[in-house]
Amino acid sequence: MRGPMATVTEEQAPPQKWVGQSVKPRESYRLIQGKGKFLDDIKLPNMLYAAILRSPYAHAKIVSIDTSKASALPGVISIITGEDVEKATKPFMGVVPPPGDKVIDYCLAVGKTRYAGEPVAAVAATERSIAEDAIDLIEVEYDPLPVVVDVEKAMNKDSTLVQDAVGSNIVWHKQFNYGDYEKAASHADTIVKEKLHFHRFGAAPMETDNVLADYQESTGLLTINCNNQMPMFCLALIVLATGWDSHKIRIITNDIGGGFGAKIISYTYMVLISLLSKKSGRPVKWIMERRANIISGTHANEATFYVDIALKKNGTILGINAKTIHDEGAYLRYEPIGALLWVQVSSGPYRFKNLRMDVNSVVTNKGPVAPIRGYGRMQHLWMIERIIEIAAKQLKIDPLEIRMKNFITSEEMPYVTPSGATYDSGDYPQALEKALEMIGYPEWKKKQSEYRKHGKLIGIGIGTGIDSGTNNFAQVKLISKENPFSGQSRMAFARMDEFGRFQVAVASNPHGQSHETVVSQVVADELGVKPDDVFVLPGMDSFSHPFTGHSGSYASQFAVSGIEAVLGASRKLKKKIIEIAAFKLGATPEDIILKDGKAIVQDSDKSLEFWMIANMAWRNNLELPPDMEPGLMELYCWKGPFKLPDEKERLNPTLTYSYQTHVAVVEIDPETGKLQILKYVAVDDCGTQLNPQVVEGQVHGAAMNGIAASIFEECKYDDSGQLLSSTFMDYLFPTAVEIPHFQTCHLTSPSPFTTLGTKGAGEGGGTPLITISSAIEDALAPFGIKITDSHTTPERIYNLIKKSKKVKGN
Amino acid sequence: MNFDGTFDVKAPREKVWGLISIPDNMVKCIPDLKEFEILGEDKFKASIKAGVGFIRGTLNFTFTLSDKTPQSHAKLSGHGTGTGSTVDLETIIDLSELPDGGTRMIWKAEAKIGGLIASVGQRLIEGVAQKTVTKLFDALKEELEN
Amino acid sequence: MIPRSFEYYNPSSLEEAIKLLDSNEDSKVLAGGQSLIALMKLRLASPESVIDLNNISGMSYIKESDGKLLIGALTTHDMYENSDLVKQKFFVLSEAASRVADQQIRNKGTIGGTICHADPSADVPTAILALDADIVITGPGGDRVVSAKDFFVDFFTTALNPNEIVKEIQIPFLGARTGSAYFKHARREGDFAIASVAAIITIDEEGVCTKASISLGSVGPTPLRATKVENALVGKTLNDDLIAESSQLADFNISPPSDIHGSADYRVKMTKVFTKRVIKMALNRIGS
Amino acid sequence: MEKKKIKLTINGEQMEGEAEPRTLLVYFLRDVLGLTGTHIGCDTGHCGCCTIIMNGVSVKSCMVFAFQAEGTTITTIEGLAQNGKLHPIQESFWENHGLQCGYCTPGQIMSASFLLKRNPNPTEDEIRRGIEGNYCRCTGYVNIVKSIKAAAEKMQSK
Repeated sequence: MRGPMATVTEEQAPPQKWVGQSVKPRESYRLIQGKGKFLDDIKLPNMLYAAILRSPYAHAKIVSIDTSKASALPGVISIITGEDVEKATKPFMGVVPPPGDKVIDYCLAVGKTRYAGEPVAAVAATERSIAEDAIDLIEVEYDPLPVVVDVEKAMNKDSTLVQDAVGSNIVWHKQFNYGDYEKAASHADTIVKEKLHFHRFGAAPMETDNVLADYQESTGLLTINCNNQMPMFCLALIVLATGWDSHKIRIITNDIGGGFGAKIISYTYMVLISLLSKKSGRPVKWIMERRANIISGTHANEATFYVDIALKKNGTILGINAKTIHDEGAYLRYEPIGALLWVQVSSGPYRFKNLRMDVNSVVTNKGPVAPIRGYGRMQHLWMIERIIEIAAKQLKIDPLEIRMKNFITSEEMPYVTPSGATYDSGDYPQALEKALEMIGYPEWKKKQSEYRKHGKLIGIGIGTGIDSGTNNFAQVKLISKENPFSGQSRMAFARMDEFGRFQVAVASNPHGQSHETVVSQVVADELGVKPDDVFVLPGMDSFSHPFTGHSGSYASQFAVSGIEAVLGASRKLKKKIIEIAAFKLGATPEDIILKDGKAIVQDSDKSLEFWMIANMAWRNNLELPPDMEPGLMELYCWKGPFKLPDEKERLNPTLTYSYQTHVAVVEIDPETGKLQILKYVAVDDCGTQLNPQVVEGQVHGAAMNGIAASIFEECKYDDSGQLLSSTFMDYLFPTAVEIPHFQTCHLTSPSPFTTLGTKGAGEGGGTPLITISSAIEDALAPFGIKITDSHTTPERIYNLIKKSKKVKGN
Repeated sequence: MNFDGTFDVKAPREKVWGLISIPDNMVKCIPDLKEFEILGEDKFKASIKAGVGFIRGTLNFTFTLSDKTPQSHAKLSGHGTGTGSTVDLETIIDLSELPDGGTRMIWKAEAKIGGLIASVGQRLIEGVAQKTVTKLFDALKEELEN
Repeated sequence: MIPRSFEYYNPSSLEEAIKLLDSNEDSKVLAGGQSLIALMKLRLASPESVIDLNNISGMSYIKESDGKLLIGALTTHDMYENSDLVKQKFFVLSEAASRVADQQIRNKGTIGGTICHADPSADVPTAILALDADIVITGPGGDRVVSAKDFFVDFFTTALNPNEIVKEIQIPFLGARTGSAYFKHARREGDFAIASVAAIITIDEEGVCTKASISLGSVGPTPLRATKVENALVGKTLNDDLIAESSQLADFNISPPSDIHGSADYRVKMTKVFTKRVIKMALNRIGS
Repeated sequence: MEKKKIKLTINGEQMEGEAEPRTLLVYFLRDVLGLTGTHIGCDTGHCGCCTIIMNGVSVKSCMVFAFQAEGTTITTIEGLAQNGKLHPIQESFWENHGLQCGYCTPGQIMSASFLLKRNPNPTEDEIRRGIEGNYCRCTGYVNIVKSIKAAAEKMQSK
């Protein structure tokens, strides 16, 4: 262990009073009593319930849809099909340049269905059960088309086309060259090549995507209650597709039962249910059933990598050259951003300078993907860590040594990666040392070799993931310069009410991150009050919460963008409070501090209670400074300090770079292939922690998500495009029995780029997938087995062992 | 899913052909048949309550007989929907005479299943399909030999 | 997800229940409902009428009577899993029950329900078969008794006629020096088995195996007895080699299904592995 | 199918409402009686968000028909806090951050209450087994287990 970090931690310990404390989340108080307000808890007068008919075919022409029997069912109010949708809306916009811009994406299948589970028709009825009965009565005649589920087959010239208008299933291709890989390779002692596959899995938040749309013809007001996690960004997509009056759309979110990125693409359902409400003239509520949630594509990006790594004999990495093929499923939605997001973590935690990425974004007859926790980065980081370990074995170098040799060190921070990402701070070697110390690495290594003598397979796996957060939307300019978004922003207001109490709002659509609590801690410190004196508006209402086109919870950033916005508003408010107090108390603003609900003139007995200041501002304004605008409500919009890509296509795609280092010890039963996690350690560093307990919770969650994906959860399709894991019977969501205890430790490398030294966190960079793959490979080392897929089942491990030639130690 | 088999019946080819090539006769042998409707000489609708035990869903099939070579070859295609699922079936049947005057039927079937049944019924489909095929041929035998 | 409409009856006597079954086409008995209701919600099962037995008193009990353990059909998994009598004398049954899904399901699901559902991958039917249980069935003509090996006929199909109801499960007491065990190989604790084995081993004073009952789950349309393995053990002094060798015979007559959690081939191999392990577990429990 | 009146005792209170034979208990509680604290997270009886205590045992209310609840005694999450005071399990979940989005939480707490009634001093393994029927996507279960352990201690010291 090296000292500096520890001392850094001391020095940088935040001076404030409430920030840094594990204040009990105020949100929890309502949730533990079942008094949260989730979408399905809302009931409106005259409300209808919707159900959606989904395609049983992965690829088929829709010859005809007969809704007559369904319409005749008592209680059925309205039904819409692709024909209605085609008349009422345009396809949703995408971010790809031609010809990929010809991808057709509506809220219901128009003309043909492109994946099994695609919405084909929707019904609104007086009861849920009747809506479901009506679905059974809709008769659709399909003309099945050839199905393509294998992404590499989809790239063949003669492949069936998922998106005919594009003329190819490759909707986006681009080669990125950072540094000079060719040159690097020519200086290499070894080049290791491998094909790797990162599998498809879902997010499966406990609450599915739900919508309650209420259109009032009389006012033209469309209220969309939803649980989308970035609805104000999606509003643009909705308005562009429908042409509806943006100024008459009100979007509301309340408590949200988890999102993990999956709830970003629910805008297609927001349009669909709004259409039903417009057609029936009544509020319509739609609750997505779990099976639909699993099949209709809230999946993480599936990727295939052909990767070469160039190294020196001593393990120094010179460069990486990778062809990546992203299986986007049938529609792009947020894609191909996921195929690009590696630019945030292009060289991972390592120092190499030469990187060539040949990126292919390909459509298949599978459910669409979404920006799931770890989006785009986890695939890339897993690929880098895998190829490095595989290369290390080939070079007979210890996996620890090769990492230590290539890690970027804290002295090199801020560090600029080949693609221009500016890693703000961190100490990867220290995190790894810490994790190894916690797990008891030498002891396990000893046990491992003893156990192997008796055919017992123990593996110790290591992974470092970078949790880049607070994205710069300009990264989409790397896909197309025409894309009309860039930068990052957040807006908040802070208000002192007539009685000296505070209200704060920021449109963040939280879903488990305790934003209300954390904001109250930050504001309390700024204004010299207790968190309880600060009411943070729950949920989000676009008619009361200030928002920008970037608002929402995504890309690990609330601790940065949300907090910067709140700080900005509070500080403006503080300034005005002090000005009023100074005027009233005949002091200079510089002498005034805010403490315990008072404005106090330092070194004097003069002070003014907040309620008196508030009263002047709101009710007694003739006593205000003559030229001062009455009221105490300040709005602030934070703008991310970002740039557009430079001429070499380099840019800093996110503002902060948290990271996690995990170490796992696993045991594999050689007779069955069953894996058991014996010990799991997670070290994380997201700079200054606003609320350590909340951060730790995020670390736990990210750890579980990754473990779940690596050994339990897989979206497995058959050749005809049927998803074979479509309910919790087969989509193996792990329980408390499967998931081990996590031992965690937090390091603090404050970000130099944020006011409080905070960094975004929570996604975890897919670190557990890296760690478990590494652990399995280590356990199976006696058989000389390489792990080239991010998902393993007992049977696959069993088969790997059986197929392996070498049978040492067993 | 692909199935095939050979089965011999103690009945002359004319009789066998007469059964399998005429919808009116053929439908009698379809297991779990609820109702049927002849749409033409080579086309018929059949509503089948398919499944096992109490796990059953009604599938509405349209069957078409084609490639008919009297007394020797025929193709039966069926397309069924229901229970949020689809079944596409294609069966090829070849008849030949046996020395004992009986008939040998060599058949090949391909079934494609989609939707709910495909995605939640995995563990069962194959078994159920096998059973249905067996039932079908038992019924044919019954019809032909008595 | 909501089931299709159906008529609901909750008779207060078995006689009444049987009349209702007789007079209603396409009716289904509701015991714990933990499999039936899920299937009805998915609309993979849509009976026209549901006959709920839970209003009939006296169908939930665990008692001992002339050398037999008697369990009422509506006894929940949780009840017999935790019954001291079952734990002491029929550990394999308690162990199988403990592996059924999760606590809430075990609190509602019943022994009668699971055997009538006859899912070949379910835990309890496999144990019931190894225990040579008798199933007491009642119908219009009164009671009849069917042995477990004749009760499980096919996938989700039993020897029950449409107008019959399972009333009781009878299990003969096991001899002295008997050990029993159940184990399920599954991706998650509560999942349906990739392979599952129940074993009951009896030895004499000399340690010679006098009786071996071994049944296998998820290996075909019904749980199956591994008779070849049983025969290879009986009359022999059991040691690791003999057990390992005999377990190789577990693949006799089995035809497991394939799914994403395990191919047929893998299930066959796992059946052998766990036959070996479970026999050892049972053996080690003798006397304890 | 015509509706029938169902009478039962929920959280110590006599309640009644109308349901069809096919109405699942969870919809009856939520839509008819307005007890929306009990949630729905899946269609197949796996996730446990809808866990309640029915006649003394924990059950998944999405796997029971409302008609079967006639005359039963039920406790839902709304019934745990007594005259404004949180139940020790609720307190522990709050203090130990045993929840994030809170959607699965009512089910977790109801399962915990059944577990602790039966086993007042469970080991970590027993706790994990006890909530096996309750999925959580946010917490990785670590703080849920911690919360239940803390609750057990609280309840015993009382």
